Amino acid sequence: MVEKILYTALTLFAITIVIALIRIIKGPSMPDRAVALDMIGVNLISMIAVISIVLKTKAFLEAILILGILAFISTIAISKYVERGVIVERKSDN
Amino acid sequence: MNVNQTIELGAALLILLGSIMSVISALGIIRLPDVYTRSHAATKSSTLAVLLSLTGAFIYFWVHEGFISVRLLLGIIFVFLTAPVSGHLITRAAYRARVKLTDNSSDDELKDVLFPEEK
Amino acid sequence: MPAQFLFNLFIAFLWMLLQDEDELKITTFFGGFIVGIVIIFLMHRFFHTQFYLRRLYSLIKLIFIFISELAASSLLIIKQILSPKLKIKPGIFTYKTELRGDWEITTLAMLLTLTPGSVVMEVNPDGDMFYIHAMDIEQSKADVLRSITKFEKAIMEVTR
Amino acid sequence: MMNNIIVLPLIIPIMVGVILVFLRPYVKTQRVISLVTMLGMAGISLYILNKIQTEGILRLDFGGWEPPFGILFVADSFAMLFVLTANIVTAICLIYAFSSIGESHEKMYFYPFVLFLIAGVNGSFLTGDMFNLFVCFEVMLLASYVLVTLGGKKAQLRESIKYVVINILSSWFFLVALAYLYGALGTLNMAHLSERVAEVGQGPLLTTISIIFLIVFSLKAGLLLFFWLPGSYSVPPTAIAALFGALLTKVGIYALFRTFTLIFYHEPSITHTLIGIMAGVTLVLGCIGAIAYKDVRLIASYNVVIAVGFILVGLAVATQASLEGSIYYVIHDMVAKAMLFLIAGTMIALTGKTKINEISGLIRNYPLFGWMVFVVTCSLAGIPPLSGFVGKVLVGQGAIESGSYILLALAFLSSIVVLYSLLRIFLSSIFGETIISVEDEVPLKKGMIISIVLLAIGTVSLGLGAEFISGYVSDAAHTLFNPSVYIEAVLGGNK
Amino acid sequence: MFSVTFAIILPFIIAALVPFIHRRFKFIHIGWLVMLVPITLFVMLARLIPSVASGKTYIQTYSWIPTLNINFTTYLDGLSMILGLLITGVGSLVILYSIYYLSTKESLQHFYCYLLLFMGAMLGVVFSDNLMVLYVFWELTSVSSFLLIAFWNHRKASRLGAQKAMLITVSGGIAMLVGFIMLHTMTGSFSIREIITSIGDYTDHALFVPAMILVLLGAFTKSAQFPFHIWLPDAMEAPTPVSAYLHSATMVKAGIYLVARFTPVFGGDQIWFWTVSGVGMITLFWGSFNAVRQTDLKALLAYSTVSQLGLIMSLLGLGSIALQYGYSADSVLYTQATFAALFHLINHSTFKGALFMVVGIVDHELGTRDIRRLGGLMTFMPITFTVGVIGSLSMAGLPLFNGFLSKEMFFAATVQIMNADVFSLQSLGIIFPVIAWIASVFTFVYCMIIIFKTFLGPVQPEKLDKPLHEAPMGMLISPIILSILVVGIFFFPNLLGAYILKPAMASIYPMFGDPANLTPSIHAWHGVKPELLMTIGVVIVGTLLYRLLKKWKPVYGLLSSRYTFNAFYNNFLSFAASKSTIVTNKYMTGLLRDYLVYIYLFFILTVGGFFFYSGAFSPNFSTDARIRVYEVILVGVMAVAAVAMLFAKSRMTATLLNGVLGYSIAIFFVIFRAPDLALTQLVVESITTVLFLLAFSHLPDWKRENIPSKTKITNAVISVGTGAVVVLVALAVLNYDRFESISTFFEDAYELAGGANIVNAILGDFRGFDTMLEVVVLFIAGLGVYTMIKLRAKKGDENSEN
Amino acid sequence: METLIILLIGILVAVATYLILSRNIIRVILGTAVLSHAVHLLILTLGGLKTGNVPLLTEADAPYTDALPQALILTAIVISFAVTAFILVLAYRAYQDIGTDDLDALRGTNDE
Amino acid sequence: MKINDVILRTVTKIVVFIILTFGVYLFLSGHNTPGGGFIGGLVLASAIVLLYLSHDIETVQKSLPLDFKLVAASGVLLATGTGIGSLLFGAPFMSQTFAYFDLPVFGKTELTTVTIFEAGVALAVVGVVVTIILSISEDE
Ligand code: NA
Ligand code: NA
Repeated sequence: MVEKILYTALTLFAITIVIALIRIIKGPSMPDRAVALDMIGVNLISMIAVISIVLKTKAFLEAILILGILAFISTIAISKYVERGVIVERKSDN
Repeated sequence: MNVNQTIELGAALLILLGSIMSVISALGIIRLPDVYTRSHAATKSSTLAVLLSLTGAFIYFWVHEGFISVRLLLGIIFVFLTAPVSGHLITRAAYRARVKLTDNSSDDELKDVLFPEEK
Repeated sequence: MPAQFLFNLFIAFLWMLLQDEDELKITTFFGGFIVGIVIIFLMHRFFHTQFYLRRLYSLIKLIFIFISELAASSLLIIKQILSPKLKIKPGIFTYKTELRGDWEITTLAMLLTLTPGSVVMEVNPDGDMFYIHAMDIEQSKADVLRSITKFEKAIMEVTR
Repeated sequence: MMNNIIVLPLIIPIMVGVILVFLRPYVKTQRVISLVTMLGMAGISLYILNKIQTEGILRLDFGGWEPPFGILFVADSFAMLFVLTANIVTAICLIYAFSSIGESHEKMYFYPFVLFLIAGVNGSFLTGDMFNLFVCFEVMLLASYVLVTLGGKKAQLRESIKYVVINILSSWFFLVALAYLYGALGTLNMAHLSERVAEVGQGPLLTTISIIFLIVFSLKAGLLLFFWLPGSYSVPPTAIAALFGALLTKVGIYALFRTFTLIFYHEPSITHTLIGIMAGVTLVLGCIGAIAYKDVRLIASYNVVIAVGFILVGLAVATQASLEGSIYYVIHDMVAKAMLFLIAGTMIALTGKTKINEISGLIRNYPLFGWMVFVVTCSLAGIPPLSGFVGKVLVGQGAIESGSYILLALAFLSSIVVLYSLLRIFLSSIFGETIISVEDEVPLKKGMIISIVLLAIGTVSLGLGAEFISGYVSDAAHTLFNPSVYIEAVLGGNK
Repeated sequence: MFSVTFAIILPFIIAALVPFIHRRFKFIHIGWLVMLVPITLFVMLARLIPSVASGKTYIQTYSWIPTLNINFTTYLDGLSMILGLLITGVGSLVILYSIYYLSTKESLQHFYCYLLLFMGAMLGVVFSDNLMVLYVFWELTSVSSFLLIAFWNHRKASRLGAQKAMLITVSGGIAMLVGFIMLHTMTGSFSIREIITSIGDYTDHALFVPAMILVLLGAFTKSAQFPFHIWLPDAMEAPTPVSAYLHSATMVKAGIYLVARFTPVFGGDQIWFWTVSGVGMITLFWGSFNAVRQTDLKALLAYSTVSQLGLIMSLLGLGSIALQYGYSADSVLYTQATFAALFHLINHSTFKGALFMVVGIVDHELGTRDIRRLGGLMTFMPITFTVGVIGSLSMAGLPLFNGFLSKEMFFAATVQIMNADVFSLQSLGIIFPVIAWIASVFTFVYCMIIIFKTFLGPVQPEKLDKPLHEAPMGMLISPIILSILVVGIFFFPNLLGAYILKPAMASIYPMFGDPANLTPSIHAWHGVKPELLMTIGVVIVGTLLYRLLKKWKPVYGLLSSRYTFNAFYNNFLSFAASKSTIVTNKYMTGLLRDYLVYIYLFFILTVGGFFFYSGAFSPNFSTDARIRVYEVILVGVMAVAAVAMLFAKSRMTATLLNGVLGYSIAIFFVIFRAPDLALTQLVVESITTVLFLLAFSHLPDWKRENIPSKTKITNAVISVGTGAVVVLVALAVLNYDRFESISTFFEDAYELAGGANIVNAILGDFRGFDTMLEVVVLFIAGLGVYTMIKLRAKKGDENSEN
Repeated sequence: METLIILLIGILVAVATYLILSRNIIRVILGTAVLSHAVHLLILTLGGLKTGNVPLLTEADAPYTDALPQALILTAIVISFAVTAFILVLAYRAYQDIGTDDLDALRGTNDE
Repeated sequence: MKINDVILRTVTKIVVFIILTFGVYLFLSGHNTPGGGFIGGLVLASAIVLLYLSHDIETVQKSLPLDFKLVAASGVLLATGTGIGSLLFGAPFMSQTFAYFDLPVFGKTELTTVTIFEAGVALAVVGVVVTIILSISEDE
């Protein structure tokens, strides 16, 4: 029962990713894609949590945190690139 | 069904709810008209979805293995800490990169400040 | 530097939690403290602001306010997304806050952004004017403004 | 087994290279240290080589983990001959660099990169683990990427993009082959691989996998797949080009020999025939290329290609004599190719021109240099008693023994083309009326000519003194020809 | 005690010292010192003549590369004695001559250095018993000849001549080397003596004939046999002493020597017989025929040398037939040809050496060797004239001169061969006397040309740059000595026969017993025999043809210069140069895509091709692990993301899609129970994305690629093909379940390495070495990026070296 | 599962190959990135998928999934990261100096 | 209107410390749980990357006045040095040892040379990643 629910949840998360992927492909703007990518990252976090339960392991809990960190960093980078064309600035540029 | 099993089921349902939230927010980023509204859906609903699924997992591990996962807690905190910043930065970038608001937007008080020349 | 000291404790605490041990051990805490010393030593130039333990309580209160706001307005968004026809009128409006200082402004902006229906798009260079994008400006602007006031008050309880 | 000394050819250059990073502003110190390091390594290599003659193949299990579980270095005569020659040649190229590379390069970690390069090269020769070979390749490749681009001239940037992309692709094929190999055989240790292949027979699948390895190493060796070579060897500064010309293809050649004598030697009618065809075509295309251009560096580059074809004839034929011949030839070629590239670079440095028809009569301005060109011409053409001769005889002998007459013909005809292509340089640029008046004469720097003369001495003494290395070479060929020797040395101790 | 080894080494030692001596003693002509070398050696060799004549041989061995059977073994016997005496004797005379010929303004140290080098090499060739050592010296003679021809290398003709000589002789040498290796493969020995004793067992060996042909190629190229003779006329760019020494008396005789030396090995074989005698005959004819048309005296002599070498070669071929029969009274008759060959070898060196020196004198004193500008020199240069006439008449084969004797023996041998009953000689044998006679007619004609066009007829001082005068005495000594020999040998031929030729015959027919039986007594008059009639015929017809030269000379015009071998050589080189550029440029396009296409195609063809051909593919999906819906969806996500990359309109989209791929892989790493991988993949992917964005700040966005649809289709086919091959092989590997992986060992990581994370234990301990190197890789990349950005080429040093 | 993953690998390889054959340097670099994704999956798949537990001894009991391929992939990931960083910089440096990101314009001179 | 990054910078201040702590944790605990020198190093590096993203080069450099090339070099030296270290004890190159100690404060603790090795790895990774990003960013 629990397992069935979990697999259903995984499938739903996967479907979310598919939809987000469609947005990435369609765009139309770069921020649209960035939003969708961020969304994929967040969904992957959920998936890892669920898979951890399914596999009965704690080995992937680090990955959850890491993914959170990295989705954040990627989003910042992409936003800055979209906004300024440069992602690491010099003081003079500021 | 003992208590633990019930709680586990509850955790699983929490996760299921999270996944449903997640699909809904995905629908949002398909249906909503512009990047700004989509980012609402993405940053909020999916944050909530993550919150639900991580909490579900946290409960599951706690009940099933008697294990309090700080990493999961930290994960939740982290998502909360960063998701709004991401949303803020993306929409700001979009606006500054001149991504149009949807046509049926009513007010735009930012336009005058950022792009006064486009009046 | 009390703030640094606090932060150091924070890291040590974090460290202890990360170990995922069955019981809380002072030794682990101490180990984390040493790790914290190293990190803070490396990063100390970053640390300009101060931090006070006694505001923890207000902080928790703030979190609760926030969560209830979040839950309430999430439903709203879901309703909007799932409604067969999208009937929303998005828009950008401004809000001038009374909060001052990086931490206060940031906290408010984050809370605003996290609650559905609003995203803080810009903060003016002076740091007192928010440009907020609302999902449906007619329906949610009032909600947003109500939330903002609540949040501002709660934040000030923590910081001042 | 504990022979820590055999890790030194890899670890010393790495550590010294890193230390030199700290000594960035002190160019003179960097020079001294890097040269001393290379000389020391040559000494160590010689010591190891001699030790092998008395104690047999040496092996070092890193971390003490016995094969096939850990990584290990295996030093047999075959590997050590490569190592020894590579280190000596590198030392000499360094001397050339001292007076040619320029301080801007020296301050941009030139010496560390060279040391990393040689570390990767040495590691590739010594490792007994297939995946570690990949890693050593990458050490060498990364260093070579940097060295090709070092200086950032347009041509360098242009050619290095091609060089890097092609090598990325070949590294990818390497990983694919490793994935298949591990999937099929479940191990990475070369000796263990050999044992397992022998156990079940080299069926069609394993042969297929071996062909992927063949492609990978051929790309590195410039066997048939040499398109990347002429471009990337003709753009970097001379000392680097010489190192490349002397060393880089040899690593691929080494890997080909190792793989197809130790592991995949059961289906020669497929693999070795393919190698033979590739070697033949390489010889032909190399020959055509060597006479196609007037740019000295291109001529030199295609000569590299020809040599690769020649050496691989020895593997295709795979008799003990031919293997021995290939080893002699490789040693010779490292020395002579380094010399050729140094000479080509020196010609360009002296005249500012790259084409042989624009250069003339250098012997009148630089007689010693001119004669060095003649020596390298004769040496590469295999004219005795210079070093190319012995290898040629033995490869020929092997080809005759196995009845590979087409390869025999191509291999020996290629010598004539080599002679012709280099004689063109000599007659057109060295002989003839001088184009440089005494006032315009650019002084030939001491370091340049010294290193060229040292290599000339090398090629002469390798030929005249062939007997001094013959013991090592025949031991090396013996190990190649009898894989059990290697396997016994690696796996024998713990069964 | 004389040491042959010493004889070989001495010239090399002195050659190495010459530059230093020259620097110290600028005031004397260094030739005087150098001359001591051949004189010393000649004297030393001469002292051994009696003992060698009595059948003694001298062997010495020093090891060089004993592991490979390559030892420095010197061997002095009758055959090598002849050549040794020629090398040192003519060498002495040539050096003496050169002292007057070359002024001290020339770079004498080079000249004498090369000359000594050559002398040592040549002695090495003839005294070596070991084939490899012989080969070493053989190539050294080519090298020193190259240097001597290119002595005046500022002249283009010198350089081209040198190149031609080097290419042809070295090529032949390489062929010969292969032949030697084949002999070694057959007999297991590099020693000529040993091979001779054991070759009988291998005459049916598959390598016997190839080895023979290859050795002959070496001999023919060196001895300028048709069609390889073309280098010799161009070699006349060398200073005349060199021509006299290398290109008539010694080096070109090395091929002859080789054939003689190998007669006991290959002789008696039909192919050997026909090849050697046939090529010799053609060369004889072709050389003489072409000599007639030459207007440059040196060129004329060059062709004449070609022709005479052909003569000797063909004689050796004829003589080899004796070995087919084995020793008998009849077969001894055939050995006469060989005897004649050796005899003519010596004679030719004397008269041709003299003639070259004469021509050199003319050239040196008058500044030209063009017979159209010369004439009537007899009165001004009486001594030169005398020597010239003696040489020419001897070459023409007229009595009173040694050429007559050997020429007669040559005719006799060609007639004799018709009696042989093997090798189809009953029917074909007739061609030998016919060609011999025709060639001799032409020989007679060009000898007359030398005499009449140079020394007789009208003087043409207006065509000369220098006044007419006799040469200095010093220059004349050498030719005079040679012409004395020409005459002397005619009168005392049997002295030569007994002391010099007899032991040489023993070398060539070692199994024929007492060489005295093979040594005929030489007589100028032996009755009216066919050979005498032939000689008379030559003189009559030759005189006639000389008289009518103007009438029939246009015949040469009929030979289109396009079809000469010279033209073939030149066309071949220019064809090679131009076509090779076209061919190479065709595939070396400089386009990365092309190179990658080659690689992919090679992969698809070899790996895919063999995979199918060998039937290695056997799909079996039964062992697959269970699959979940969400996994299928994720696979779909990755596939779609990947394909979408192809159609991405902007690089950012593509980069983000790559990010999707990277994150999805991480989730697969999770599904496949690889936590460390998942972590690493996530971080690396994100940092990579950051790097892409950083780099994008410096790069333009990509434009729509304007690629022809044909290219697109090719790319698509290659892509699908590569993917397919990877998939098919992977599926086969998946089903290949023969071995347990070694990795169960690592499951004891906690006991062995104190780590519970097996992957980490592998990375940090079991395979820590990989990790260490991987860090180095990373470090190099980081440092490399830094240098690439900070170190930039300054303007203007794009082409030159730093 | 393995078969499906291998098919996916095939698609990745095909896409990567197509990208690598492009004229634009960034497409080529992205192609190499996809290539490395593909081969990492390949190593893992052929090393045996899902045949055991997570290779952490603190976690569960044997059998563990094969840890060696994981270690190898880790090494490969880091190396491909290093190479990607290098070639990215190389690409933009070439663009800065030569002024093109079109590989067809990087032919070089074969003027003979 | 000038961009005001106050939100980003403020959050980064917290986040960076979390990441750094997590990075050190991953690095140290890698021997028994997922993590290790590489991942730890990469995570530490990403913390610094985050700093660069949210601040400007000069500010970060002022706070972290290190030559990251030399940091990387030290890392490589440390990693290779542990290998060399085993030579001094007569063990094969790259031999790692581990032992359990009862330390006064930490209790029963496993100390292993792998940790030193991995520290080298982590340092190198941090150094290299930052060097690369800085070099590109500083390029005009
Ligand atoms: Na398998
Ligand atoms: Na990657």
